[in-house]
Amino acid sequence: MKIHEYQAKNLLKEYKIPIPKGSVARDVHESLKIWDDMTGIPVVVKAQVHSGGRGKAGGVRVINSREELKDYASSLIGSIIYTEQTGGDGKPVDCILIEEALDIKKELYLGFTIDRSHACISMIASAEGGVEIEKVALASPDRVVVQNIDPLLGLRDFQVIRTLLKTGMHIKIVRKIGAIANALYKLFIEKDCSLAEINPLVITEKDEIVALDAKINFDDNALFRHPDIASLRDYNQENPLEVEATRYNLNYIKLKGNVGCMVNGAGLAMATMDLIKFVGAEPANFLDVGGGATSKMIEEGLKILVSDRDVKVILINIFGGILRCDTLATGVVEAAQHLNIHMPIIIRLEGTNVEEGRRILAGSNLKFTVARDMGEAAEKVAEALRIRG
Amino acid sequence: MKIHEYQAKNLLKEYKIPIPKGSVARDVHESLKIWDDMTGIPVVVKAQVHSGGRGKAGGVRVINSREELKDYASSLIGSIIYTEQTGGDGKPVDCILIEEALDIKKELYLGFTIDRSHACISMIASAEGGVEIEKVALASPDRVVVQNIDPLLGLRDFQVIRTLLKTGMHIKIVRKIGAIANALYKLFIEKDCSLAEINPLVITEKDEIVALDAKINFDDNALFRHPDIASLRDYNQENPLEVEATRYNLNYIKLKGNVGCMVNGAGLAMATMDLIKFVGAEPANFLDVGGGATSKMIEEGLKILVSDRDVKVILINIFGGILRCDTLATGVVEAAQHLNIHMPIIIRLEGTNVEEGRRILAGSNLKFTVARDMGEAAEKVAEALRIRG
Amino acid sequence: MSIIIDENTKVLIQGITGNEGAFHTRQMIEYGTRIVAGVTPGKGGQSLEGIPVYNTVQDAVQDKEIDATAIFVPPAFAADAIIEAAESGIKTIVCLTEGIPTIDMITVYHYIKSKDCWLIGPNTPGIISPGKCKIGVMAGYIHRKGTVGIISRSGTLTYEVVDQLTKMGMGQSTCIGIGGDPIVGLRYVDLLKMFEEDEDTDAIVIIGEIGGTAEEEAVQYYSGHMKKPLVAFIAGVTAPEGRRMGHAGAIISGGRGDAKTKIKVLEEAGVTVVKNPAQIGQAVFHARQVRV
Amino acid sequence: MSIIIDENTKVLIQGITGNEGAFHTRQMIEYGTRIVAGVTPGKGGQSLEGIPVYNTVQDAVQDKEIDATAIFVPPAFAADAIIEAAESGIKTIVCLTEGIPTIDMITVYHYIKSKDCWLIGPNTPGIISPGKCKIGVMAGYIHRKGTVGIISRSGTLTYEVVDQLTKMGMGQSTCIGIGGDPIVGLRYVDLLKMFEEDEDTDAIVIIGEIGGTAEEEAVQYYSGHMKKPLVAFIAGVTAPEGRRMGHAGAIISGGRGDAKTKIKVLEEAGVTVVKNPAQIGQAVFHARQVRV
Repeated sequence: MKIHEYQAKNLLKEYKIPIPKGSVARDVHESLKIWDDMTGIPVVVKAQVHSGGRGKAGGVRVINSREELKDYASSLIGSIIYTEQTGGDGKPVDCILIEEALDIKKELYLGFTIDRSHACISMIASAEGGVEIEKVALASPDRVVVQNIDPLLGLRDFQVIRTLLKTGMHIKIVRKIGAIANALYKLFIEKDCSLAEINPLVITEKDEIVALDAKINFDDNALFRHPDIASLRDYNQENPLEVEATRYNLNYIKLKGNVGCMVNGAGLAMATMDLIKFVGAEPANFLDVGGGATSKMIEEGLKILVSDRDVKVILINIFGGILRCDTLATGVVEAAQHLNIHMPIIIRLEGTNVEEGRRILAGSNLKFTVARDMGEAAEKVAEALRIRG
Repeated sequence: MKIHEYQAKNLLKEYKIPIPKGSVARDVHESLKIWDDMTGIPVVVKAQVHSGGRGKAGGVRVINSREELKDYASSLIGSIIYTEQTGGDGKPVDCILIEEALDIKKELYLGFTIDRSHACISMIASAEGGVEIEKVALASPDRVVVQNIDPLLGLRDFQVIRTLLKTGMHIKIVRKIGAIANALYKLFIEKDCSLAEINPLVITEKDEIVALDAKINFDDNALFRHPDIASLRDYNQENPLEVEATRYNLNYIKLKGNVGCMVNGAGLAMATMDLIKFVGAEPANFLDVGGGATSKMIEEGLKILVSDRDVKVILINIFGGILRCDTLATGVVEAAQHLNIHMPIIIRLEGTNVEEGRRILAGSNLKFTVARDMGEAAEKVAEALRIRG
Repeated sequence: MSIIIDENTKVLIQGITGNEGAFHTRQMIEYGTRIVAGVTPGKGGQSLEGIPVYNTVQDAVQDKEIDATAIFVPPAFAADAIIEAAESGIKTIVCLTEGIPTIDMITVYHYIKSKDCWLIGPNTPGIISPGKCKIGVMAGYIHRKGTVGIISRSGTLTYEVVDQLTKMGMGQSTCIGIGGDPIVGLRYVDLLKMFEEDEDTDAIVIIGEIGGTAEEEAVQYYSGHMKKPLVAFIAGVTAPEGRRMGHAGAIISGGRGDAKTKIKVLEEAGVTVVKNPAQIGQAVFHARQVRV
Repeated sequence: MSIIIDENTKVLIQGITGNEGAFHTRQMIEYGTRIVAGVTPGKGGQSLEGIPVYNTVQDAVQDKEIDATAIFVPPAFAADAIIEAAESGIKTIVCLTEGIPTIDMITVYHYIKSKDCWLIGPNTPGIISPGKCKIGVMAGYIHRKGTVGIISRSGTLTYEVVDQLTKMGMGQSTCIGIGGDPIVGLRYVDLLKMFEEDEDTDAIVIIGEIGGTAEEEAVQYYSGHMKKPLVAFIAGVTAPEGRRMGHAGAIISGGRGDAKTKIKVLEEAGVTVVKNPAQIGQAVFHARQVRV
């Protein structure tokens, strides 16, 4: 789960990591009130969206006057930001963060993430802050220092000091940042993060260390024990169809193609998408109805596929194990009747009670194309697209 | 370090472990105010002293009326309690704990301690609460269940459940106590305890679980990182000479014999005490001046030995390593001049600069008996005692 | 022969009285798995399908000889269940539970490493040695006894592959799901070693997917250590970056773990990588032909 | 021969620029110990007595061959220093620091166990193989090269015993202080094994004290595994219960760890236990005579 920059900074503050003075505004009025309370000029205004690359997209600006703030806030709040990451869909700007501007001497990077291969948390530090750490790692790997953390030991002071010294920081700075690293690690553990990075962590002209920007992601599997974190979720930053899908425990991700697909199992769902691509079409989504899908879930899944205006053809690929083929067939037939679907539906069924399932589909008086295997299903999808052209 | 019951209970409360309603009073007036604020009768009054066995010694009483409380509080506060553990010195009662009385259905034991042999913390539980757990362990070892805790894993729920089930508790009670066990373990770790026990942990007639009495000791080596805990130390409960010794970084423990001894090194100090006993006398104290003792420390050490009215003879046993014998000799000579000591002092010196040290002692015009080795020193102690008879 | 489990494997079910646990216990018994005990704290003394239920794993192992355990407990308690099994000396631990927090699994992973046991999963459909033993939730009937070993990060995609193989007359020695989470117990490398040494396995299929570097690590072992033919499929060529594709572990992040890189690394090492998921069976058939 | 350290041991000093560290570094050099490097974070690049100082242990081991380290850092940082040394692959770690919190040492103990190294201490005077190498704070000159091995929980009491031995003409192969804390690295048992195998050791002295069950564990090994004569002294017969006698580990608690029990257990196993600390030398002399 992602959260906004301002939410991440509130968490940092809770863990005593210094952040710039500032507040969040949801309209122009609030923006001006914040301006009036700020003591210094200029201020920095940052659009709060779940995407990097806001700066290039016009979502960050240094503001020198009340008037300028009024203009910028009114144009920004309520707008849609299109960054490299968001692509054509963009992200809505519901609020902005207004902060004191700092005199920056140096920008550093400090982050924690999961190292899957070593099955541990690792600390990452670099004296090259302010840019994507992956790009630094690619361009000059020796400028990114990584320390894996033994879960028995936790993060040890000597590791923090060693790591930071290796980035070339001075020992005085290292000791100051050490406390921040420990706090960020504590936050990572206590809140079940999957990523917690401060980028840039800046050294000001006054030699203060401040977290200028922060990105914190959370382990979805651990949200059950963090209601405080779960409540930070901003559904406005997510695709509405995806939000709708979660209501029915459907695992749905919107993509750009025109073949809607519904599959049971994440691996088979990805393989089905890959197959669609293999025969020259583009998947419109990832949709895993899971192993225990009910008729209701199948119906809601189909409804979501149909709601997607890009979808021209639907492919249902089910390998019945626990989810029996007859249950699936019943669900599909009922849904199709309710929804009055006008596009071709190709269904491939295999596994438990497959004969019964096929019989239900055949006896439904609805036009389904039934495929015998994945290969045939893919061909029929391609064919249907050619016909609809 | 030890703390009072009421302080331990405050810590339990901080960790959300249920304790009886109650307050501490330092005089009769406060006691009566607490009575007036209490809603139920009777109440239980408990003398706050650093010793077990208060009940037998008259330090715990159930009180049914305001008048009764007034009498008991005025007799108890300011008195000295003599228990099996305190022996003849007793402990002063500076305050009393006044608590609601509970309807007790069952008394259990729950504690955490360090298992030195396995180098871990261990949880100890028993359905036989209210008596010393060591006595239960001796009488019926199978009624005391121990769970060692792997520091990588911490205390796991399944271990708590398993341990408590093994004591014969019902699963419903087990789940309730599980939360208390986790909280107590957290307290143990976070506050660097050496012992944290709730005894008895009671089940009331209403099936509530309450910590009726608690004993928490702390690792002296970790107090530097717990100023809040260090501030709980009650010097009034300690021997005044011992308190005085700590001011000079001297490691002093008052005992019952008449041979005062001053030694460098804890092991040699114990061996010197044992030697005194071996020749038929009794050590009056343990005093380790450490490896880096200064002349000042030596002087203060001697001062403490002389202040002990039981001491008839003094034995100084120094094996010079880092602490050079000439430093020691200078310190002893200066101290003896200042203090005007009238009892025999037997000095045994060995190690670095021993010849110089002996020369200083010999040239001092003070009457020291110098021994060549530990054996001779012990004999001379015995002889001096015979003479003083 | 088969790896890890066979007809003699005696199995415990942790969480036997829950819905999932009870359902799959019945399914496994039906398949012929020798289930000897179950555990649910507080339900010790009961029984299910004639199988005795104990309060703790320790109680169960004191009473019964147990080789393997299947864990069907909710995510919040599953890490504990794995540790309890490992601490009690059970050799093979299969954790079916999906949704265990990653930080819990870090601790579990390191603890397991210090013990004489192995963990399959979590978030796995389980393991099956067809005709001998099934510890998991897969539909048993699609499998046939045979000589192809399968290692997969996926559930239904594995059924798909098994189905393709079975229909082409190629049975399986053992099919094992290593789990779809970021941190799992046994990895490709461990299982490749076992299959390489297993007399009754003559070809191995890896069903990988995006996320992490498990497939890349597998290749490092493959090159130079293995003689048996290896066929691989990597799901997620069309998956976008930064999105969790169903499995907690199926995510491309920071430019790492994408399918194209994995396919490239595998192919460079000489592994047959199938692009069309409908043709995995054929690819295995071909790989075995070449070898024979 | 000697155990653990000899004339070839190359030694690092952690905390070399502190008062204690610098003083004892000079003392050790004077004794002939081969000190090759020091560590103090932030002082890398400096030198002390011609010995290069590094920022981290990792830096030091990359630059120099190092067999052992002596830790002279304050209690709050000492656990970290031990872990840093172990992580960097140093085989022999001697921690002189007194006052490390017990809970820190629990973690250290378990970490050390998983590494190929051993820890002496903490709260130890160190280890000396007379005439060859001294890593510690003991006065070197009282020792003589010889064939008696000493294992002790105490500092000055060990000097006392060494002095008695030396004056009676009995030199020492290696004298090692295992440390006075509740949790220490190498224990009597580990060292008894080494001494039993050491060709140049013909008798062993254990200097124990109240607290814990280390001496009792030593006996379990002694019975049946050892042929060399063993003499023991247990300090603290007159120590009261519940009081910490100087050393953090020297405390009788809950009726456990008293000297009388230890002496009883040792004597029952056939170990010569000396009651009079002034006569330990004589007892060793006698024990060796009997054997010869």
